[in-house]
Amino acid sequence: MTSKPENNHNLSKNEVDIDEYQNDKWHELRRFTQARIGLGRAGVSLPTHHQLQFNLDHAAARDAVHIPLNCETIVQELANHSLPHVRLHSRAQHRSEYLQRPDLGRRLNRASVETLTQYQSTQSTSSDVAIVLADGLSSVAVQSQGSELSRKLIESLTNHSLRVSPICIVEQGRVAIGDEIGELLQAKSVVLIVGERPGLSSPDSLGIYYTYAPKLGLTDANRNCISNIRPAGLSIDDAVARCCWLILEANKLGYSGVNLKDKSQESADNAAAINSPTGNFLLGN
Amino acid sequence: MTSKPENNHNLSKNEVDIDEYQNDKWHELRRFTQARIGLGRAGVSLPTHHQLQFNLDHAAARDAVHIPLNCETIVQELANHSLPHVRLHSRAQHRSEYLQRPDLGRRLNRASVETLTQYQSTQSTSSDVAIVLADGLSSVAVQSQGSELSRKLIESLTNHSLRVSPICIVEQGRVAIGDEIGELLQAKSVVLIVGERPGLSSPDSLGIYYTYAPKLGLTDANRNCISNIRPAGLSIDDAVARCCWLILEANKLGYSGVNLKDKSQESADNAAAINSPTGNFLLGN
Amino acid sequence: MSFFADVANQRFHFADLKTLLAKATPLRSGDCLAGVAAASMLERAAAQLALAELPLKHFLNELVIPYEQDEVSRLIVDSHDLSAFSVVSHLTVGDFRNWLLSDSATPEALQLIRAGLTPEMVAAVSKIMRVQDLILVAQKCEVVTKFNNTLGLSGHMATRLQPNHQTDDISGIAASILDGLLYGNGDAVIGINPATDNYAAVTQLMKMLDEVITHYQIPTQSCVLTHVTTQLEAINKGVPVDIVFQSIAGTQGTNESFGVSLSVLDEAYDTALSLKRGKVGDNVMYFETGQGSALSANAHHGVDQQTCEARAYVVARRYNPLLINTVVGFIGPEYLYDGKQIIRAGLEDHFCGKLLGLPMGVDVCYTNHAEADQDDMDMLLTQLGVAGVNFIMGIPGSDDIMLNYQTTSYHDALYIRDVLGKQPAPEFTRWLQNMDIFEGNGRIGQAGRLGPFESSFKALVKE
Amino acid sequence: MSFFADVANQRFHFADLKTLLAKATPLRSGDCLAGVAAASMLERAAAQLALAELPLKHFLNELVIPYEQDEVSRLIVDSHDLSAFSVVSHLTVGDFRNWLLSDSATPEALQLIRAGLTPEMVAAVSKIMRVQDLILVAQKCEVVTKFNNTLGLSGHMATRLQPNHQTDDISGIAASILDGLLYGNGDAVIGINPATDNYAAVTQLMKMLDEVITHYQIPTQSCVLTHVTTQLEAINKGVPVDIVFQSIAGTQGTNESFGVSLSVLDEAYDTALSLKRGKVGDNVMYFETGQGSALSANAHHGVDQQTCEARAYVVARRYNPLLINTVVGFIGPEYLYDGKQIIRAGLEDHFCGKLLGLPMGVDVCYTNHAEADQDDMDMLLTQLGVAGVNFIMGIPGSDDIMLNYQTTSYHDALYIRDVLGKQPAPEFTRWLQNMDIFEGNGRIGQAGRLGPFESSFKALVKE
Ligand code: B12
Ligand code: B12
Repeated sequence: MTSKPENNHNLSKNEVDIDEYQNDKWHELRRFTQARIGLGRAGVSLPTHHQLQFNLDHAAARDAVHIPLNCETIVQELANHSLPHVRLHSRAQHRSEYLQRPDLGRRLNRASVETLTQYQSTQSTSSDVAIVLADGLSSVAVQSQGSELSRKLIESLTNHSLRVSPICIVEQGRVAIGDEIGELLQAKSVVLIVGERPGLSSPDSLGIYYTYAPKLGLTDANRNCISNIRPAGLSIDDAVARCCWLILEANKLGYSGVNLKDKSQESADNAAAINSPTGNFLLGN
Repeated sequence: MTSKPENNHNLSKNEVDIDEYQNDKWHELRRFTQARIGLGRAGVSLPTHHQLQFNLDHAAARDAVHIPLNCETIVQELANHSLPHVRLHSRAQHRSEYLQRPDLGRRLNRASVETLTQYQSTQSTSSDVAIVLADGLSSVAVQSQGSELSRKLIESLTNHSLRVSPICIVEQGRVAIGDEIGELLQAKSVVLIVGERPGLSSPDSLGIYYTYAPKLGLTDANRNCISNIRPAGLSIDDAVARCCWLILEANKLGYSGVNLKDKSQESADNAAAINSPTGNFLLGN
Repeated sequence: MSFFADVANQRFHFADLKTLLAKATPLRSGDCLAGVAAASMLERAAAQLALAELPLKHFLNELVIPYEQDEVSRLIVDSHDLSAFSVVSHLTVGDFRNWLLSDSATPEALQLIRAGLTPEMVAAVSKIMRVQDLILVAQKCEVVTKFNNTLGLSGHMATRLQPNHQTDDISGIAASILDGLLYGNGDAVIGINPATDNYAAVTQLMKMLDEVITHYQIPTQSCVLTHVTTQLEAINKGVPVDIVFQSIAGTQGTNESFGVSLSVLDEAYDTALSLKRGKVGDNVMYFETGQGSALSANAHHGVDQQTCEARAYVVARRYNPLLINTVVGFIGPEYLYDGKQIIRAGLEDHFCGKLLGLPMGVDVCYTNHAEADQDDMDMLLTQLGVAGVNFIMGIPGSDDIMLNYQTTSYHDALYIRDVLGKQPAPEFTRWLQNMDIFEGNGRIGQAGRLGPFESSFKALVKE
Repeated sequence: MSFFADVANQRFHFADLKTLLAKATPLRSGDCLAGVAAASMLERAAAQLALAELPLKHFLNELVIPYEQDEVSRLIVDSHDLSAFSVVSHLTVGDFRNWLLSDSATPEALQLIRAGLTPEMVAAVSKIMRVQDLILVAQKCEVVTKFNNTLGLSGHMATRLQPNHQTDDISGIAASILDGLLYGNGDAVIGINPATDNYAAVTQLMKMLDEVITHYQIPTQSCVLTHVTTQLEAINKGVPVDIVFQSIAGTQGTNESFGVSLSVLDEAYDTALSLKRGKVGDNVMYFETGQGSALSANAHHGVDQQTCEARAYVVARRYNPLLINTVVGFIGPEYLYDGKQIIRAGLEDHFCGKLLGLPMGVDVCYTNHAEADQDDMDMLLTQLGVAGVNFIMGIPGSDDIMLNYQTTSYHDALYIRDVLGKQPAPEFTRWLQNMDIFEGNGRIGQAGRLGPFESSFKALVKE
């Protein structure tokens, strides 16, 4: 789906002629980045095979938005690790409503509210962290990494003696739906794991939105974000480390959001920028 | 709906300032034409009030496409003149299908085919002319002029001793549907009266498409057209005169279409071009 | 021959060339109506990949409509110039696009290959081009034609003054002509669609246009867009006719539904040429085309509408026309659903026509049953201006009161000339300047001036 | 105050100014979502008629969000310049449009009135303008700004080189920067959106950009688009920062949801100014905005999204930014449904910003959940080029692998410069020529040349 032009067997003929059409010498820098660099030019324009590959990737990315979340699989995966869960649904009934009504994706439907209220009424204590898995704009991302990420996060939180609510799996959910869930669960904070909108080269990217003292009506200024979690991006382990750092820090400060700055690299080994293979080769270092 | 900018009371304020914005002196030539001449300029652009009037007219014209034909009224009008009729429907079930599927608008639905077959089986002789009233793209045009035009046409045809089938009122019809109707009625020719697509200044224009020896599969090359029949355009009387001329001529020649040229003005008083009030005033004559 | 492409773990098959072409076409309602469109974005992308790999040579072997069945196919094959083709004959469709965009494809090189291109090759490459490619390459194609003035020079954009009237009223038409000329419109042609097909009325209009042009010595030409056979009859009876018009299409069957054929057009061309009326050149024909006409006439042979359209240009090319334009949004949403489809089609048509060597204009327009509005027209107009369109229509206030559609206005022409620094045809510009309608800088003067028409207007008003 | 218009035998009522503005706006999904859009084309046309009659003076009396409730409203009122307003103070919205289009509205005249215009006036007039009006007037507005080079001169179009990487990998970012520079991109700014908010990672990027710019003496500026407070912290710790970025919006509530306020921005501005790093000027701020953000933050007060957007420009204007751009298709189809809505919005935003005196750029873009594609982007890009946009984005192959959306590519910038004869900023053009990336004629040279980067590239490859 996101195969790169050079992997496309189908373009062999164009490939042969490509030198006529002005290849870029620095094509091999592509080993440093997924970005579409070194594409060459036909005049000043994109050579045909890159353009057509783009069309193909666009078709695939558009499809990705519409693939529904297979909750059963996730439930199964969580069950395999004996992780309790709750299934919830936003007020957006289906994908097309979801896309047109972000307001509905931010609120739980009635049945879900009841489910959570009932659950919470059975609990004597409240939890430190509510974990939410929401499909967002890419169910693919949640499907492929959601359960592993939540499992590892719970492991880590438990090591820090933090109590975690059952994992809430939300269909047709937006970021702000974490506020309502956190509030209903009376959780001290909420970690919402959501499918980021699919990119042309990354249909499978997860984001974490962390909110301390969640309640309906908070804004994004109250959250922190960890983004681009995917095999080619931030690793699950790094994401978990950063998230824990944020949670511990928020617990100390009593707030999350703009004023909580991520200075986790001093403690965790995750600043890719610093550990780049060849550094800034432009300066020859 | 088609009121001209100068009639729009609402624009008085702009009107006051308009001289600043470069009025055209020849504005009064508008008495010769509905065309939007002499609009003036703001720089090189259309002055505001004309632009907004245009938007308004566009909104009205777009609505006009969707107004359904009120067949009952037409039936009543025809009944008042003791004119027999048949009600038919194309294969396009509703307006949105009609707009997307011209092929369906060109064919009768099954019930209509049966109606006509049954009707024809009761007839011993075939007629000279089948008259069809189809909503086409403007039911407004058919609604306002359809019955009068067909009545006068029948009068005139009868004067020429031509036999006429009952008037077929067709919903969601296109021009070519006349071929099927004519064939089923075994008529020698068909006069299809249809609502032309609504213009910005003329939501009410009728066209006549005349076909000799109609049968499924003919093309437009086999028809003749009389267009722009409306109060501000070709009068009903002139249209009837021309149509009769075509019918008589086709009866002589044995064909209609490209090779049947309208030379009716030698016999009828209808060439507006010739009878223009001030002629070509550009030459001072 | 059949084709395939493997994408996203699926193999997509395409039965033959016309299927491949149709599936590779950007989405439009007419192709859906015809049942030939790609079923998904993925299938479309796959078809484009397969099409890009196809050698241009293949188009000489596989016709989309058989030679035996269609005179347009015969024209395409018989008029193909192998030596002109040789420059690009080794390329695939994909590399042809690369070449067109490259600096090797200079305006001169593009002229050299014209006669070697078939409409299907040109349609094919347009299908894998983005809007910006269509603009960039078209901008490099200059096609200059001449009759009473010089059209198509780069830096210039002409307009057809279209003074239609629902009853062909002479005064009404004169009023619209005056309005248009005072707005600097009318260099491409003053062209009336007569409401009627009535012979007397039509010839009256021909005479009227001739008188106006002669009286004011306007460096332009006239046309009355009735059926070509009616124009022929008029010429034969000595009625003054400058250029001869006909609607044409890309298949024999469609042309027949229009009541024409190559032999009718041949006759018209020869007759028009024989008049030798052109003061600066002998391009004597004017054609209109438009995506969808073949499907509407049920004569498309399963070929997508854009390929049919490109084929019409080869019909036109046979007659060295002064003018040709697609009436892109005219036929309706059945064929081009909304502004986006109209815009893309307009740019494709312009590109294909120019590449084939035609003096392309575009009727930038829409109907009231389409999902389009003035904003869409401004978009298309602006892009065509950048692409170097030869001419557009000019109509009072964008409203054709007879044809019932909206096209570009006299004002629109001034807009595009202003923002892109373009001029009307040089002879016409000089005339406008001499008549005090334009300023010396080639821009229109203060509004309201009546120029050469002052006296006849005053006489009229006094009455 | 309430308004009405009588059209087609109906009276349409509009409860107050914000309702009138919302109903007069061309259709877009965000306004439908907010429940403020016109219910029919007729109601929209009626609202436009009523709006056209409204005297500009009225906007000084009726605010769309009360003065007491919103600091942006207070900024609008308190910074309004009555003497600049006097030139147009007698006009209605409709006549203001006429005046803007007229020859009296010279580039100089347009500069003179800027400070007298409120965003609501500007939004109002844009609502009754067609696409061509938005282009024509914007083309007359020149807004020049300077830091390490000169941006916004007419005949020039700059690009933000946006070398984003999903893990902020330094080598990956360097690779994209090299690609962009070799394509003549990056004169507006080299601006990275860091994937992370991590302080160490962000400052690392700041240093890296500074080193590259210094090493190759590139006449441009750098920016790392993290939250403004993080940039402030970095500056205070001595990390090299050229220009300071923040996303802003047109209501206090939305800005709060972004974690900013006028006082935070004031502090950022003063701090950035105090660094005096600009070699040729002291425009030190960079802002992004976009229709829909206020609604998304539930802080739109029933005001339509385009009016909210124009209000954001007055926030920006307070800080004499070097750069500001709308991210027009970035937020998604919830606010701008398809290509058509994105295009219209992009041209509106550009027009409104320019008229208010801002150095407007546009992120010509779309997401994969929107009904849009590269053709739509080419259309918007071409029209913005004609309108004289100050800058666009430049991204490898249009694909932002971190932000997950498609914007203009390095190639796109070359396209628009080619077809419209535009150049990068003059200092940057000279640098490109000196580095042998551009030819003497200001056009990019044969592809493949590595210019000044030859040696570091070779060193890398040898490894
Ligand atoms: C749309 C249109 C076309 C389209 C038709 C394609 C389509 N699928 O719709 C195109 C661009 C192909 C076209 C071509 C021509 N047209 Co035409 N067309 C029109 C228009 C603007 C609207 C028609 C309409 O609303 N029909 C109503 C709908 C409901 O019918 P429909 O079934 O959907 O569409 C059919 C008719 O429109 C028909 N048709 C269209 N034009 C013509 C012309 C003639 C002579 C005939 C018999 C049929 C015909 O073709 C369609 C498919 O069957 C009218 C102007 C008007 N105000 O009506 C001129 C008009 C009918 N056309 C006219 C002419 C002259 C032509 C041409 C002969 C021009 C030429 N010199 O080649 C050609 C060839 C026509 C033919 N024989 O096929 C004239 C007819 C004059 C007359 N009184 O005879 C008109 C009145 C415009 C004008 N004054 O110039 N046309
Ligand atoms: C869309 C988007 C926006 C839009 C959001 C509007 C909207 N209605 O969607 C706009 C343009 C307004 C925006 C603004 C900003 N954004 Co933003 N944004 C994104 C983007 C591209 C996609 C998000 C997504 O897919 N969400 C999933 C869907 C399902 O969620 P949703 O509920 O529909 O949308 C919500 C979230 O997107 C949230 N959101 C968006 N951005 C941010 C940023 C932060 C810090 C937070 C807490 C929340 C948040 O706002 C939406 C409404 O609640 C991501 C990049 C990515 N790859 O994910 C960056 C991203 C999340 N944003 C980022 C940043 C830095 C910002 C800004 C702080 C920039 C600035 N300096 O001002 C601002 C302010 C954000 C705020 N506090 O509100 C960073 C976060 C970095 C980090 N790790 O902290 C990201 C990762 C991009 C980047 N690397 O630069 N953004």
